[in-house]
Amino acid sequence: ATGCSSGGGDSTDGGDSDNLAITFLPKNLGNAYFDTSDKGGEKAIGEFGGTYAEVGPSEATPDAQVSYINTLTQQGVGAIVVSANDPKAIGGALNEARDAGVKVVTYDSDTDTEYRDVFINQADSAGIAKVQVDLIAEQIGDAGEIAILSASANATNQNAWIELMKSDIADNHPNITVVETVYGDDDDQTSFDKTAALLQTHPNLKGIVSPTTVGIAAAARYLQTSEYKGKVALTGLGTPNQMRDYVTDGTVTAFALWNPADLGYLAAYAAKALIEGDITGAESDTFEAGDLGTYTVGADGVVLLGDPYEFNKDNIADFDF
Amino acid sequence: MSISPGTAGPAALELRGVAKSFGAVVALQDANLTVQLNSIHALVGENGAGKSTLVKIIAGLYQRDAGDFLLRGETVNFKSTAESKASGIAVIYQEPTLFPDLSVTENIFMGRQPTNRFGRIDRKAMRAEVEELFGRLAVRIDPDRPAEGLSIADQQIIEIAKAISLDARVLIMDEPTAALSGVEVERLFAVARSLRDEGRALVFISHRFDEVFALCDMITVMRDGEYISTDSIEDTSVAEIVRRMVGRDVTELFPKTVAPIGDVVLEVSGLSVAGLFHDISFSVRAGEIVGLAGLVGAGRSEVARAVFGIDRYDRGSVSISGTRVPRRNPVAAMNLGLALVPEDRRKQGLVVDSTVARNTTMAIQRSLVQSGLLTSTAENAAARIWASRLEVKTNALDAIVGTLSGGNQQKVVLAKWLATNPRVLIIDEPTRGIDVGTKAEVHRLLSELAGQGLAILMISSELPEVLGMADRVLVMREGRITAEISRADATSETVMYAATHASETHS
Amino acid sequence: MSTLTVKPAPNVVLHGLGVFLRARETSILLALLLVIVVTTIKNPNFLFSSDGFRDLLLTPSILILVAVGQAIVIITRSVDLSVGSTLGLTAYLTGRLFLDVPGIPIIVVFLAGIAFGAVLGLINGALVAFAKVPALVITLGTLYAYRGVNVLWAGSDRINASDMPKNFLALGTTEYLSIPLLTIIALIVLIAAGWYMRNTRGGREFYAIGSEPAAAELYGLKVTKRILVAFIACGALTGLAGVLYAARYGTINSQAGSGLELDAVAAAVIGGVAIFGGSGTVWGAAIGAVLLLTINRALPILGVQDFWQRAVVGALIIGAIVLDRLLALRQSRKLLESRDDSND
Amino acid sequence: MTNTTTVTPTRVYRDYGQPLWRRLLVNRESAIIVLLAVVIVVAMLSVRNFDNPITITYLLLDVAPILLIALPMTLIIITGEIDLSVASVVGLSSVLLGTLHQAGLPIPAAAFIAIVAGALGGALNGFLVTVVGLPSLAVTIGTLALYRGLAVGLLGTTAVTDFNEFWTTLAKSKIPGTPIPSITIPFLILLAIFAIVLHFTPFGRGVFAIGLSSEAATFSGVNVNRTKFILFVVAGAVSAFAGIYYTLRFGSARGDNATGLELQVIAAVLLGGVSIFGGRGALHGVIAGVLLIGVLGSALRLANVTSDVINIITGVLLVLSVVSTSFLFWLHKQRSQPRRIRRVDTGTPPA
Ligand SMILES: Nc1ncnc2c1ncn2[C@@H]1O[C@H](COP(=O)(O)OP(=O)(O)OP(=O)(O)O)[C@@H](O)[C@H]1O
Ligand SMILES: Nc1ncnc2c1ncn2[C@@H]1O[C@H](COP(=O)(O)OP(=O)(O)OP(=O)(O)O)[C@@H](O)[C@H]1O
Ligand SMILES: [Mg+2]
Ligand SMILES: [Mg+2]
Repeated sequence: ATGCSSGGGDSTDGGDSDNLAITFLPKNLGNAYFDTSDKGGEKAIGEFGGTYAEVGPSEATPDAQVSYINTLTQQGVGAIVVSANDPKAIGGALNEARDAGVKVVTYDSDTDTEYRDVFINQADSAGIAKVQVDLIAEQIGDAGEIAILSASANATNQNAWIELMKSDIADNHPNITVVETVYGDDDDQTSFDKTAALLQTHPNLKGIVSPTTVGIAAAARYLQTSEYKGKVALTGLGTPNQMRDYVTDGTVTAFALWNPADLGYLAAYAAKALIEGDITGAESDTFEAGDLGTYTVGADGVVLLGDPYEFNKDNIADFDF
Repeated sequence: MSISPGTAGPAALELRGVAKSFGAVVALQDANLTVQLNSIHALVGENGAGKSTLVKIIAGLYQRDAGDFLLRGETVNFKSTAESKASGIAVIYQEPTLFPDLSVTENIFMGRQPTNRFGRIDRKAMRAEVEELFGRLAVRIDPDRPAEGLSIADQQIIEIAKAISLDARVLIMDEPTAALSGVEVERLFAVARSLRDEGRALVFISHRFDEVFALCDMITVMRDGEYISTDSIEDTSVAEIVRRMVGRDVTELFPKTVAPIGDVVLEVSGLSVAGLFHDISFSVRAGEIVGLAGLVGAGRSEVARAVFGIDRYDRGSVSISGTRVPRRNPVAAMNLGLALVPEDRRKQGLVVDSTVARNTTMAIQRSLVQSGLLTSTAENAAARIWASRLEVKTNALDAIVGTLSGGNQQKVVLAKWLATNPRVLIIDEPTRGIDVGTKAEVHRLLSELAGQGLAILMISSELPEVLGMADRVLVMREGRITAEISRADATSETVMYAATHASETHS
Repeated sequence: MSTLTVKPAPNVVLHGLGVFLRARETSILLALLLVIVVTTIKNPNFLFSSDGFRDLLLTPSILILVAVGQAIVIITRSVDLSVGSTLGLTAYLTGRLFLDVPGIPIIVVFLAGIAFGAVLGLINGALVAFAKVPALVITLGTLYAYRGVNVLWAGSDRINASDMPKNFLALGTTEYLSIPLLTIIALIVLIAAGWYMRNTRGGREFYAIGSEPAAAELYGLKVTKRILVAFIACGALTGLAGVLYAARYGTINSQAGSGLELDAVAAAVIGGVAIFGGSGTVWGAAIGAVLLLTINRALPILGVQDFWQRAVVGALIIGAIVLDRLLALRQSRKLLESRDDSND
Repeated sequence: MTNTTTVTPTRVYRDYGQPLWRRLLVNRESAIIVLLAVVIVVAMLSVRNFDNPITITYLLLDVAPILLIALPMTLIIITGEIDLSVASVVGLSSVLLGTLHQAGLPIPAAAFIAIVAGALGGALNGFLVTVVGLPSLAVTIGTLALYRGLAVGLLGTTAVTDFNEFWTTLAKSKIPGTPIPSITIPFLILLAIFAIVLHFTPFGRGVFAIGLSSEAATFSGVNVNRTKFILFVVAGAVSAFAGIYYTLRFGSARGDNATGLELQVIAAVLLGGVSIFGGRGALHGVIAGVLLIGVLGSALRLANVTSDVINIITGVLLVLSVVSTSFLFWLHKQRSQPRRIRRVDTGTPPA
């Protein structure tokens, strides 16, 4: 670790102490997943005595995020922790922020590497894709038609996972075919209606994978009261609180997720480390992340949180987020 | 309740000293009207005398600024038409006011449809009542058709049926016969008389004195918003009434000067539009004033609109000094020297919410552009010339035209078109709603313009105006030109005959 | 029947025309049937699976309620652009009631939602009727304001299915005789509104006001009151839709129902309600709503990528109003020409 | 005092009924400009970082599309029509720019095609409104869905983001030595054109006349349909230009770009004193209206007020701006015309 006053963040109002004002900018507000992750961030910032804030648009579009990034630049915050709605579109605004001395941490959904200092990866894409493919393969007996219910068509992380899932299936599960990918826009109603459409369009559908928390919950709600309950398998990425009912009543057997609170927590500590100059985002920099221990920055400034966790009937009662 | 008209006792309706202004326009100054039960009371006066305004005050549509309004001896202050209706007053307005999307039957019963126990409209009962009503009035209109597309005359008939079906104690009819033919008028009169004999009070407004004298018991004359006189119909004469209405000798109003008549300028031939008018052909020469007479709804304004290019036409042609005027292109018509002063001044002639300067220069804007820009300075300069030439009464050129008096508004319209230096002027109802003094001024102006070689086509529903001004009179009825009468032969009788009876000679 | 004076000739023509006009709703219905038939041929599950049949009825139910309200407002020559925000607020209110008043009876929640919607409608109506300003501007303003209040109230909170009682959520999917409850509610409302608009004085006055406001004033119709009633009805129906939205979707955030205003106006317009008032029926609006959402579901099955759905909807709206206009032009030309016939 | 024994032979016509200062100051436009100034001063004094020059940069970058589209929208609303499809045209032009660029076209060529497409979109609106004779409200609700659907349909799942650095930088660049973004230059040029056309040409006079009375305008030789058609085409083209700016500024061509922008534009135009009934309005008021909403948004965001309070304020301002006009009119009427009915004792009419 290097000295703590060498950081570039001598903002107008920071004086000589480091500016630990850290603002979370999720894809959109009113999203349970980000509510949880940002609470994790708040907890971390509370621990090290910074200033926590959360701002964000009501709809998950990159142009709306740009306005917020601009405002944060004007305010001269210490760091922005952002989940990108587009890998490129918000890049310019982020670079302007960095030019003004603001540190940029991406979490959950990354931008291109040149626009941020570090990316906190919830789980590496291959791992996320693999756990979902394994779950669905197990639930449908490794054969049959499946469909994917994703978030918005431009979501960086979802698209990456879907590509990896498809190649994993092609390589390792020859009897499974992905018949369609639909987009619920991380909107409950749209996801719900899209699930209904999927089931009708593909009468032989055996399973649905929804790599987004909004999508899987909406799909489960549809399945729960439909004739397909128990016949069409559903898995993907969800939060235990949203999925608890469906797992208990058998609509869903198992799903996966990392702990979003930990993700936010780690992102906040990474931001602190950047502000204080402990890390610059270069490979093999290391920093302390409170309860989570020590983390090392990997290639391209990526910090990996860990492997995703599998939730099922037996363990879901142990979680509350 | 006494049976003979004009007996003492509270009048059915009494207005005293009523005044009403619209901004700067004084519509009523000191209006009086006393109508007894059991009588038909005529209300006459020139255009703009304030008759319709008085009617609207009685109907509760306008609130009076001053004066007393008594119904059966008690003061009333209607805030809405619903209140007057509830007090037993039915009104036929001068302009038909129907709901175009609804059926004829619904129009007649709107707001008071017969209903059954559950509040459901009893369509059968409604239908039966309409048939009974139409039978009584001998109306031949499909009760189920929408009101949209009905002719003015049919609309008026529906208004009459509506008012009669109200079973009101007081029935007010504002020019109900203006669009009707002789048979329909007779039928209306029969119904009116029977209503009177049932003990009701009726007010009848009309510009046709034969009708007034045939139908009414009493007659009240108004002039310029003021009460002039009330007489029993037997005690007076047409000549006397006209003298009171106008306030001076009638012939003075039309200082017609004979101008030398030149070549044909406007030539219209075979103009037709399905449903509106057919095979209209006529010509107007330089220096000539051609009058176009006929009943309201004869289609005269439609012809003018088609000639000027506002509306399309199916067949025929229009040319000015031999050059064809393209269809549906008012700008081309203007460029060829055609000008149209339309009949509805407030809707068509003027942008009433705009200024005097803008309105005056509206048709000549293009010529006011200097180095690409049109400035208020240029507009004001041009407007000033024309305002003073026509002696428009306004204090500033940025006054909103809608605030001027009717006569001055008409002068602004005239100014707008004279500014284009036209060769043909079509002027539709040149003096409608204009006060007596201005009227004479407009007539003098028209004569003067004709004297300078302008060809003028004057559409007018006022017979004296046509007779006084025109060198030649064309008469239209039901969309056809039924007569062409020279100045020498033109009398009220010849023109009215052509306007009302020509269809018999046709078929 | 010696008093029968109606001329037979134009009557036949006009009667035929009348039937043709009434077919305005019929033609939309035919279009709907066509969509269903074609899609079902392509994929029988669209209609013949129990979910398929259920969704056919269930999906449009909420929009039907809003479209009926919107149709009433449009018929009176106004428009309510705030319905999406109103629905969002009432849906959120529904969730909050369950959260904040444990054990609250479901019927009370329904009444509260309807009443709240009615109040929001009243605000619109009062501004339009008393200030005599165009509904378009007012409801554009309240679209923003109501949504803002919703976001201020909800923040980034989200109401989840688990926050609401099971038996309430069940209302969103329950069926009687394989007809979903939501559809039954929508149908009852539709029948009631359709009956009212056609058969009562009040209903006809809506048409009269929309057809010619100046004439309505001359008639002494209570224009102000009617406009208020139209907006309150629209608000109340949207409020009911908001409660049902909560039951059906289970998750409510501050953005629930955004963009619904255009769908509702589109449904009415497709269903033959003239945008400047005076004509059209709530039936048409309801069929328009069903057509709109059924096409949305049918397109993917017909092999059209769902990205193109909105384009199809747009084309549909334009097609509907152009057709309407052509029919109206034809009618007025016929009426004009019939005058020539009767004159000669 | 009065020794002016006036024997004016002819009437004197003043150009204006009221002195210059009154005409300049007592109107809606001035009210909104004053309000804007007040908001700016208050924000300067009470919001931290608001006085930073970068505020102007971001503010203008943010409101540029609204400013641009507000120009033709003002003219359209003054004629009494409305165009709800502008934001969808923004989205469509964004997608066209993206796909064409991806297909190898240089940005200027792609932008040209996008603008032509926008003009064509406007032409369809204009055709349906003027030739077919449909109400613009219904037409543009339809094309709002249609153009957005085409945009989303064309690009599908993807966003085009690989634009040449030069163009994306240009879109965000500032006029050297100032905090003013370069986009202001084309905007000012367009503003000048629109202001001259609206306020200093026969065409502009026609626009106002149509809004006040389209019938009277027709009778005075204004080509109502042609005027409206031109305005819709221009609105399409300018919206497409705004779409190109939008795309390059955010470096991302997406089908859902600028969703809902139409309502913001209309709200700003109406706030700026343009009457929804048509016939009334001026561009300086509209510019002030756009900036007012922009400044409020910027200041509130800086003060960490949730963005959605801005919605409430926009909505309430909009309602107030129209209701206040009616209210003032009503007040004026109440004062100038006492309700009570004066009794006039004229002799009863002779019987
Ligand atoms: N709503 C109004 N606003 C302004 N001025 C009006 C209004 N209504 C009537 N006037 C004016 O009041 C005067 C009287 O009009 P009114 O319609 O009562 O005349 P009238 O006697 O019925 O004439 P006519 O025989 O032509 O029907 C006219 O100068 C007219 O222009
Ligand atoms: N609003 C309308 N709806 C239906 N028909 C109309 C309407 N206005 C006019 N008409 C019809 O058009 C024809 C011509 O009417 P118009 O009033 O222009 O005739 P006019 O001879 O100019 O009468 P006026 O003396 O009123 O100027 C008539 O048959 C009339 O019934
Ligand atoms: Mg009159
Ligand atoms: Mg006429």
